[in-house]
Amino acid sequence: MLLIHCPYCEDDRSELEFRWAGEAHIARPEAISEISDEEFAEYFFLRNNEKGLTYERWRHIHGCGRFFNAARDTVSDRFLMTYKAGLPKQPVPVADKMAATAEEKTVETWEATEGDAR
Amino acid sequence: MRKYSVFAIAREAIRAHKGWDAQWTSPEPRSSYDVIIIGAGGHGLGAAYYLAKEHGITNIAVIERGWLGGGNTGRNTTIIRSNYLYEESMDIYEHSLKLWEGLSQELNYNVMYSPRGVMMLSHNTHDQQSFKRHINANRLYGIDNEWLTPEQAKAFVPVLDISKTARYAINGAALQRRGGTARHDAVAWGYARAASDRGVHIIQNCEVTGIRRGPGGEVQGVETSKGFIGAKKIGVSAAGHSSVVMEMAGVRVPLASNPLQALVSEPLKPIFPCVVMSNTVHAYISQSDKGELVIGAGTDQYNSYSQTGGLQIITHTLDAICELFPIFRRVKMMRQWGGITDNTPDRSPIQGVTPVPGLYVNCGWGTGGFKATPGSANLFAHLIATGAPHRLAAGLNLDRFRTGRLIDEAAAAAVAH
Amino acid sequence: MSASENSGGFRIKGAGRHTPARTARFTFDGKSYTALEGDTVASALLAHGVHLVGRSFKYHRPRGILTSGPEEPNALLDVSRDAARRQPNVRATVQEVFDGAKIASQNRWPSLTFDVGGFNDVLSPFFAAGFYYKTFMWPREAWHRLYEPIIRRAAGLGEAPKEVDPDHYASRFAHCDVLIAGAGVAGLTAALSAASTGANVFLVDEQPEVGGALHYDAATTIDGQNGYDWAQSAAARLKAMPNVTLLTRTTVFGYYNHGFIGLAERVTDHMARPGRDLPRERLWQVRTKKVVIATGSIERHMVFANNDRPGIMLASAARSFLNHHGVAVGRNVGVYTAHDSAYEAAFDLKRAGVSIAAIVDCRADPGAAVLEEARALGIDVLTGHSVTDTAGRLRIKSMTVVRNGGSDTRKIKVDALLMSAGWTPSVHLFSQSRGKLRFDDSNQRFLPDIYAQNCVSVGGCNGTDDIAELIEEASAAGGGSVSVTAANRFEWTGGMIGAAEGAGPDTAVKAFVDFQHDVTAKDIRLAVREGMHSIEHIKRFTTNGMASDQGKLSNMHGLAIAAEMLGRPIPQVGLTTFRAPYTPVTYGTLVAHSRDDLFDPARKTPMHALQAAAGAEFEDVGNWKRAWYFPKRGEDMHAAVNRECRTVREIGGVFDASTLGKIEVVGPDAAQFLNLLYTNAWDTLKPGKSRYGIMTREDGFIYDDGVVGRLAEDRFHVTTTTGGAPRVLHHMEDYLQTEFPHLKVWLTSTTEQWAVIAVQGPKAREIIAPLVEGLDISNEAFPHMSVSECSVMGVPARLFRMSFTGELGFEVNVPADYGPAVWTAIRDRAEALGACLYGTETMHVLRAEKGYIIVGQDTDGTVTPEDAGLSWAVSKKKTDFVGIRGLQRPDLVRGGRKQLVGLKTKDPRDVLEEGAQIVADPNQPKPMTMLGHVTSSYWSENCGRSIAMALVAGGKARMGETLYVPMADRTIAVEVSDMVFFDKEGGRING
Amino acid sequence: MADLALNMATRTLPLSGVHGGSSVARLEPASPAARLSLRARSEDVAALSTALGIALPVKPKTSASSHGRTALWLGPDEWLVIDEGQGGLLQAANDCAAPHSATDVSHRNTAILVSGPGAAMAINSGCPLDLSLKAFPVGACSRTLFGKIEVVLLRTAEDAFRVEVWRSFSDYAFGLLSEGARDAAL
Repeated sequence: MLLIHCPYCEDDRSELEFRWAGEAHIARPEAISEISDEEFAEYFFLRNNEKGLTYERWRHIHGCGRFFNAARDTVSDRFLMTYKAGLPKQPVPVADKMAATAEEKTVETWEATEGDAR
Repeated sequence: MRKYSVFAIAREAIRAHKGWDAQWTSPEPRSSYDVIIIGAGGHGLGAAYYLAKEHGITNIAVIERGWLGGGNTGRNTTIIRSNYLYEESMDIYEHSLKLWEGLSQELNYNVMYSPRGVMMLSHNTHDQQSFKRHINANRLYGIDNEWLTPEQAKAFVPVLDISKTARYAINGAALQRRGGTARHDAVAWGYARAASDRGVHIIQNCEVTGIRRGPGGEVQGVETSKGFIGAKKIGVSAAGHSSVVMEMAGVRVPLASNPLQALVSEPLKPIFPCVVMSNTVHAYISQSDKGELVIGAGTDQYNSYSQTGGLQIITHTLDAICELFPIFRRVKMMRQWGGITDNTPDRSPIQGVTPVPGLYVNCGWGTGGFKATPGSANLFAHLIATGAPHRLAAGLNLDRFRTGRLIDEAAAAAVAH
Repeated sequence: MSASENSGGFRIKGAGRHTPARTARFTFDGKSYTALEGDTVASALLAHGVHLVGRSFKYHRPRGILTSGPEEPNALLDVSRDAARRQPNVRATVQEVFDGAKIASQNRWPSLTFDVGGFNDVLSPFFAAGFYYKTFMWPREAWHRLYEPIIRRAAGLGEAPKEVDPDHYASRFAHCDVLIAGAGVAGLTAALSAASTGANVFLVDEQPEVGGALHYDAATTIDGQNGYDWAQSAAARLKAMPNVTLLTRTTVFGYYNHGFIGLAERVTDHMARPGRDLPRERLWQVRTKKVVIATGSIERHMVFANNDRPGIMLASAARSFLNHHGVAVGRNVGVYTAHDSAYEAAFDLKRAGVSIAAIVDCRADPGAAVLEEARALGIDVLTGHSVTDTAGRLRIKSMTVVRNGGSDTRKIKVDALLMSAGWTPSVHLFSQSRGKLRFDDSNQRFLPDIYAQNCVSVGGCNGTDDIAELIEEASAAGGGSVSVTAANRFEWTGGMIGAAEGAGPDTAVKAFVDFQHDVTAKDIRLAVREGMHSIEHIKRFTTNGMASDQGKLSNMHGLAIAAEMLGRPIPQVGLTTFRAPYTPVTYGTLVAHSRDDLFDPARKTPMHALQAAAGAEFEDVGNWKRAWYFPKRGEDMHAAVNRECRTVREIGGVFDASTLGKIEVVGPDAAQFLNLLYTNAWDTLKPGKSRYGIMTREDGFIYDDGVVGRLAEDRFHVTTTTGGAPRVLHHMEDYLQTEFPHLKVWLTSTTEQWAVIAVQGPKAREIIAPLVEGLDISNEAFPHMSVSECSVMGVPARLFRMSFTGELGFEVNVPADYGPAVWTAIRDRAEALGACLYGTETMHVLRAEKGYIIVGQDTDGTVTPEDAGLSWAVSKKKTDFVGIRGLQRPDLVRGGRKQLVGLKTKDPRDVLEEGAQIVADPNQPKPMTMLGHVTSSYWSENCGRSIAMALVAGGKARMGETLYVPMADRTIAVEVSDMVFFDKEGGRING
Repeated sequence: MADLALNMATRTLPLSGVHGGSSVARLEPASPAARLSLRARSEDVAALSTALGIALPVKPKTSASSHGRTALWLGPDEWLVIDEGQGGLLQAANDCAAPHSATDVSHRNTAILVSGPGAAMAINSGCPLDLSLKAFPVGACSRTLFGKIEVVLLRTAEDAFRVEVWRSFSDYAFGLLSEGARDAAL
């Protein structure tokens, strides 16, 4: 069960209060009725599904009700940051990114070989 | 390949089992192959086997990041059924079920396919309408699936609580008698042994790090932790990591990778005769040959490659199991684990050609991959060998997300498992 | 006879920590025994000389008690308090005896001493690892029909409970700064240290008392006291601190993401007569900032031939039985070891008056200090020797000893054999936290290396053996400081992993690695020979480590044997992942309160009780209970629904529509927002009017529908389907917050603010008119699709003129607490006029007679408004709404899509099955080409025939066409029609 | 038209007549109250505060009380205002010219009062919030989860909470609180 920092409540809360809401920073096309079928499929269906750093949306649905953005490592499930909706994609601090990558390597090796120890 | 039989066992029994061969070999990779399959799960190994057996292509490598059968093949709850709604789904799952029925003999490896029946519980009018829609479609398609009254369901599964006072009382059930379970590891091992016997190279502990493409965009081979390996054709069958591998070829696929958890109880004497699923309360359960109650839990809500999930997913599943089977409250959970499922927007798989010449993809099986193993492998082999999808898998193409011709089993029935 | 003699002939006077006078009676396999309070079932049985307690999984070999803790693989028993409170697979080494306990052995028939299944042992040459993959394949059906049932009956351990568990379970969420797993020396020290900083501390231990290894280790002194006594006084100090929660009999079963810890507390299983309010077990879900893992280490057995006979056990277990429980595990005890620690067991027993037959040490050079002490105590030590075999069917009688490299064997008589191959650090929780291990080559063990969460391992589980170092480490881990001084009597050395001499490599002996699953050293070698080179393959092929002890004893041995076979260093072969739970956890505990009424909330409308009193049958719709139909005496469902349907059309009916979702959309941009979320145009809707709206998702498929009333320029009353309410609100909030945040509009769920009473039928106006104030509800002043605020029975109300039946209709919304009173008044008026109450079934029939769709029944997430015949509700003028682009995709505009149409059976008495499939040619071979399916089908009393709606490929172009519905027993011919079966002109609605 | 006085609708409260709890956590249904779901942007908070006679809190997890009215911060643009005294709540909001949404939810919600030394522990039987006084002091409030339902929690005293719940969930809430209260007493 994750622990998520809600940028509106300014508090760490249990995942139970939240609902995941998909990849972040995918804007609905302005003139949506004019885009091509390919563009629509891209907008509606295609997601990065990153292994590693991902930007995603959550809603504090059983809390303040707000949607917000998060940067999370999908290998360790560690949150690097959360920030309010409407803000542009926030760069992850370099130190955190390094830490995340190190952690990713660690954990991935561990899981990849199901426990091959060093 | 030395044939497995009771006589072989008897012979080995008297000489301390020293005469068994390795079930598969672990060769060093050649510099190139006709076909490389990425991912040595049941689907990938099976595709290699059928390529060799049915299409005469034996210069094949199956490349695996970890150990063969260690992904979702070895982590699922082993349910087999084919009573899906849409033709596209019925085609592939029924093709698969037919292959399951003869797989042990085909591979000379007991995969323990056990048609003990898969029962889906109906709790309300909506369930009933949906199940009857399935049952009727299945019947006209030649697939067994029948409606049971609560009493008939109880006769089939004596531990079922059919009292009217239950929070979600049961108003009937759909039963596919040919559905059941199989031994998951044995499927991977059986295909690996049979493929290896036909000359297929299974290369474990070898991570693919890139897909090399030629001037015309066509595939040329894969970069791996063991160096570059050339290939004329590449089939991607890397459940859990399909997005990552496809990205190496610059192809985006509409997938979300989510943790899916499962658990087993301590071993018990036989108490549970078949597979029971309930979509209304979100649970499915069967009992393994060892006696463990095998329970599939839900999917965590977020994308993750961590193969772990939250405890709340487990507790919610057990709530439902104990609601359906209150006598199990004193049973104990012995082990829980997680896998990564690749889910498409319409919860149906993708198997087909890609924009990259020579690159074929088989992914997005979500929670349904195990039951599809032989069928998917068989049709994937056809796709790779001929360059065009088999009739039975034609609808599973990538283009459906552009046209909107989805195969939305989930929307149609909320039957996701 | 004194109490202590009563409690077993193997009690040692003066030994142990139990009070001789406090006894408890229990039965084992029907025979009655006396135990002391504080005994485990294991210690109580051993006190009476009972070693044989179970049969193994595969070969049904007689098995005894191997350990004294939760790692026990053999001694799994069936423990019951009464018929319903029966628990299979209980570890005898963990379960405390309580007065009246009924205990039975498992996996044997007809009896423990004579078990028919034991024949498997004779056949064992055939049952090598993985044998079942190689046979049982012929004939094809035989696996399922013949072989599998036999295997299943032989496998399994305990019998599942047969009755519903009458006990209850509790759960608590908690938060702390530091959670310490394990209350041995390290855990207690860490807790004292952490508590001194004022931090909130959870200290958790699975045993009934704190102390950990001090239970058996009687030789360590701490702060000048006996170690165990020090532990108890430390615990007392901690308990007295307000910032410390000390939980015993509590297992840290899982270490999950982000400092989330699962604990299972056993509350009553040790009590003879637990109070009724006590939960049997309690689930704790703790979120902690930091974890200190102080879980110690687990002793390993020696792997040699026939190492599984009853009477053979871990050396530390024998010490525990002696020093804590006061029980000698035999009268003439042998020791086989590769580690100094086992010597101390011999010393303790010898001093207690038990004869030590010999210490057999496979090492040439054991620690000098223990050798010295052994000599002083007059114990025979055979260094450089091995035990190669044992004898004794139901209990060990002798061990066969040989000098390493020699061939002369000798038999030494023993009635118990203690063994130790050294200690395995308990890294389970560390591993569950996703930390990474390293292999400590010099000590042949895996230790914590890279941490993935904020936790620290201390003591035995961190490979810290020296007690002074351990205390320093634990104190630092606690974050504060504490002064504890301690001393061991002996420094331990030694240890081995893998098979000892006498376990092979090329013999046929059974040297058990995994006791419960009967995995032997040769099974592991066979797996490697068969090409299983990954430890995960070996594990799965042999099932080593997959039994209910999850490999706590077997994993390291199995790994070492495989590594030796492969000729690769252990770290390259790997270690299987440790998964939660650490020990098995009862489902009931994980479920806790979520059972019966608390399994899932049953939502009831304000008028539920009144409808129940009126005899309503209810149906589940999502979480709601809705009145389904109102049978009068002697009526079945069919008759009741026919009567209700007729009455509504002839006179009137009253229906509880409260469950429909309601959302108040308020703000200057409200209409603009609804324009974007619904396919319809809303700016043209005038205040005081309402309109049927369709919501699509971006993909263009129907997502929800409902009537939307405009109360004011800036205020809309939106209704949704019953099941759709939460997701529609979430969907709206998503667009509002993410895509259209510039709009000034707010959404509030008002589903439960209003009780909604639908009054339908020719006399609807007459029924409600006397109750309505401040509003002219005549047809002229308040025509169809009007909405207004008014007063009903003196309370503020919202009145809708609307109809889901095709009749004159109103929906009366009153604040929910007034619902029952208004319902009662309306019902009384209705019944006086000859109208009736009706339920959801009648509602369904009446709407189908008019061809009104139900989203989720006639649509299924793949249906567009056009498909459903609702293209009139899709604005052609709007340049944007959610779904506008999705609707234009090639497959959504192609011809031949499935469209909603009416179906009339040729025989009007035939009622189609909902879900039945439709074909053009019923005589085609299977697989048939199906054109669509029946979505709704009813007997219509008002039409005097059956009616149905169906999604049919190209349906609108097929009007009048004959199609077929092939059922299992016959084929039904149907005619495609439009969907309006009753009052085609639609005049009644304006009555 | 019938006699209005005779015909005046009476209220039927959810949870009417129930009581329970344990020696350490008493449970009782709260009296009926007027409730407003109030939504507004930050620039309009001052005007609404004036109109309602209560300073709408702008800090997360806090509440404000004045003259029988309590305003609970539920989100950055959302308050639950409970009036147990003077009445006229909805009118006061409607009279305010600043853009906002005021929706009467008096009957949507009901409340259970939990009090006693075990009150927090009783609630923690199903609520994942940290209810220590440090993390959740007197006056703190939040929407959160309780078992399988959503609730709004308000700490009214060191050992007392108000649990606001939608009416159809009130039986469930009371049932789970009863179990939590029983366990908290052990």
